[in-house]
Amino acid sequence: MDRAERRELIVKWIARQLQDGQLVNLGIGMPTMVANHIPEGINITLQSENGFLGLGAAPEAHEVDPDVTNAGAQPVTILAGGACFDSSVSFAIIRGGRLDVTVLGALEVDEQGNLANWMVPGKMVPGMGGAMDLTVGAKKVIVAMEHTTKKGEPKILPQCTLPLTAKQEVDLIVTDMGVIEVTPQGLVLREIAPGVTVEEIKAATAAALTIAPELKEMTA
Amino acid sequence: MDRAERRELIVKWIARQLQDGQLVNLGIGMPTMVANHIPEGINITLQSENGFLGLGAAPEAHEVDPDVTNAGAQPVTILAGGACFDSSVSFAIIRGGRLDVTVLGALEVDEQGNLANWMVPGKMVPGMGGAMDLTVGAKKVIVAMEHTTKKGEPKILPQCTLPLTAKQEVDLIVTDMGVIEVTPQGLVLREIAPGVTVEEIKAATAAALTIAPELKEMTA
Amino acid sequence: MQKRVSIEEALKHVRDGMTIMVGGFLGVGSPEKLIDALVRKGVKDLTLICNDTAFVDRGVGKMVVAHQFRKIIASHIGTNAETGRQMTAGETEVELVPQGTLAEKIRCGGAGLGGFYTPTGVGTVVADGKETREFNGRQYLLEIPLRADVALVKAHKADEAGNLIYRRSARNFNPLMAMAADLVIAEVDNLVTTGEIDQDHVMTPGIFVNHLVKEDDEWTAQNAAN
Amino acid sequence: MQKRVSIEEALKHVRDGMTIMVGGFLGVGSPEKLIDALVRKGVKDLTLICNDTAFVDRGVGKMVVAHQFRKIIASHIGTNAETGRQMTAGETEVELVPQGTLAEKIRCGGAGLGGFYTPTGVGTVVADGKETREFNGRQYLLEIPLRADVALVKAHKADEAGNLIYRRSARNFNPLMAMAADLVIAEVDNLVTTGEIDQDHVMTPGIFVNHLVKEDDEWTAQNAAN
Repeated sequence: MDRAERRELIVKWIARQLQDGQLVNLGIGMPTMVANHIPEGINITLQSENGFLGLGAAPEAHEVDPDVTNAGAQPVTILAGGACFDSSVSFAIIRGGRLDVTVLGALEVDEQGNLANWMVPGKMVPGMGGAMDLTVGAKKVIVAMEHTTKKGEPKILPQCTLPLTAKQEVDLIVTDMGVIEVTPQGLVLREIAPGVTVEEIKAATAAALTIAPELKEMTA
Repeated sequence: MDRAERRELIVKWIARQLQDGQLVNLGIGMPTMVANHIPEGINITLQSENGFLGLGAAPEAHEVDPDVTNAGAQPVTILAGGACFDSSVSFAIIRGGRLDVTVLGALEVDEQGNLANWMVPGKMVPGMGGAMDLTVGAKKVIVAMEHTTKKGEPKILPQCTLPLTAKQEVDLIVTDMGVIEVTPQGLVLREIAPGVTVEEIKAATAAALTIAPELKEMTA
Repeated sequence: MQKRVSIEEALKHVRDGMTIMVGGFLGVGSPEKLIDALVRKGVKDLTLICNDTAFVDRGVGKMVVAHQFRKIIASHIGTNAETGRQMTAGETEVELVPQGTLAEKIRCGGAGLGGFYTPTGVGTVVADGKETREFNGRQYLLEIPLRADVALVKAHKADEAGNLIYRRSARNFNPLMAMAADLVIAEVDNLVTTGEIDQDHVMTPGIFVNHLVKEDDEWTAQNAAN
Repeated sequence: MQKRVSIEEALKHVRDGMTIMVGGFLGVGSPEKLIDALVRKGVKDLTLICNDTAFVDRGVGKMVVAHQFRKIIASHIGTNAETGRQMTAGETEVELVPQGTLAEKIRCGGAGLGGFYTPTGVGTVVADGKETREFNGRQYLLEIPLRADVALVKAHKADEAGNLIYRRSARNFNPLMAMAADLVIAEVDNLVTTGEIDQDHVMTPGIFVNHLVKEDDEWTAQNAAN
């Protein structure tokens, strides 16, 4: 698989987990692509934390409305039945228990479900944006990322080394090598990507991985 | 003066204190009548704490709108340029420092500017409604009341005996006998009603009263 | 997901002992049809969170008369003599909360916050048993959030997705309560197709609303037949 | 009271060393004309409260490039490389605040509250130096309010009384900031006569807005002549 295919595996897999009627927030980057793969018959509502519900697809070039963008400043649309509000209401929704799922990228994630995705001291300090609120507020936190760094170093660690985004909030880690659940007993490998061996994923993971007895193949 | 005239003296005097551009909240009962006497050329905005700005006069019978009432459930109107909002915004306005003046009735008020106007234990417990927020939030708190109880007992005391609405928030006490300012040195009689002597107002007041050197006659 | 249901269907979720929030200010903006149906249903031992208890023949006041509350949390009960009588007689527990604090406690519950500090009530009986704390030389009370099992709200207009619009002073506590309950039932005057409400005009997003109720003889008859 | 004034007249109130809030999310809903005028005016040593620092050529990012801030309080600075450079070089102090916490701190300042407890940031560097407290078995951080000397907001429509309406995702922080500053200047796209905006559609009541600015050649020329 090339990089595009590996990313597609991740986002398609996540898209299939979403259930009818759920309220979902997708982070910038790869998580945004989840929206393109929601199965037929499943109606989810997407929130854009910059202030609306009912996030729709990108508009045609001639229909771009400068007042309608996602949280990454890209032109989008707002569906019929959507609603706009200010930022305090947007985060009241996020923290208030109504958000079923958030999908975010990660720099590091660890055995306790800790997440680091907002800064690398001395190198890159973009800020946390809404990520800390989303991670704490959503009922289910799914990390979508490539399994290792570009240099091939593990991103799934016994303990995060970077400043945390949130403590013990991650529920599921979905990568191009497999699907890992965060449990009180540590990380459990539930599904493995086609062509990847258990030894390979263990080698690419710094944290301890328990292999689920019913290990499945991860399909897009 | 009969009772109606005495009450009119109070509300007309208060109406003349209001300044152009001020935001004002008038309590239920006598304070509401202040709105009928705002001088020509003075534009104030009235807030209704049940959720709007731009409180207008009572409508004609055939124009009553059941969704437009004041905080006492009486039919009113909302002026052009007014705005409606929910109760949290209404009290954000009240506590947030934007309310210039509130005018409220009182059961008791004392030398420290303490106010009691929401319950008489064992007798009457209507509840505080918005009075505690209004008293704490407004820049200027004016008490509008008859000087004594119906039995002729003083309502201006060295110390309130009833449960307080707010501590040390009253700025001015306007009664049918005079105008009393609450100062760090205690109560100062600034104006005296026509036909009332200093001895009479002192006798009707349980708290100590300092007489302003430039004591004026209180005019409607 | 059809959000519109009959009143009876919607009120299945309200059971003895629950905590309910009911919108309205002295009855203005209260869901009168839902209240009447709850009186008929006879559900009891409820805890009520409402700005006030309205009047004996209006708003939640009708449920007070029917003795349906074990406890009432409100800012004002003076317009309903029956509430005061039940309180004095020890039949119903009444907790009085300043109106702005009540609104903020409900908002706090909806917003997933743990509590807030307000200057309202400092030095009064409202402060009894609460932490008083100074910030920048001013005293504040710690107040904690309120949530309910069910919120009953009244809207002027809704679309089929549950987006709500309130009108004039009938808005009051309704949008706050719609965000602070596990289940939200909205009684609406007008119901339109999804898409007919401009997204900027929505006051309560549809995701908060579980059931829409609009009494309408034709619709009720048709659905009763199913 | 004429609220509409020229940009220059409105910006007289913005002086060196002040704290300003500026609406917008990555520039969407930012008052670009006010920002351009502040760059021209050259006011400096400001503290900025804004969701983000947008882009080098858009929104408050232009003021970052012009070195007008002593301190920046924001949730995100990653889209403007100059902000990061100034932070790393020690030229500008940057305080990063989670977006929901930032919104709530501004609301708290506008609502006259003393502070609030949020679960966001517990166990992270955001918690450093802050009280952590448990309510119902969950940890929360104490966060305190933010206010500003001046708020610069952008509205889609205003009436002459200063009532504002925002549009789509351009609403974001604007209504919160309009309630949390001592002076509020609104840049508006459309200005209508008082009464033309339905009272239920107002998003920021006119009492919060001190000055309205709408660049319009005819009006500017006429008023410059006076």
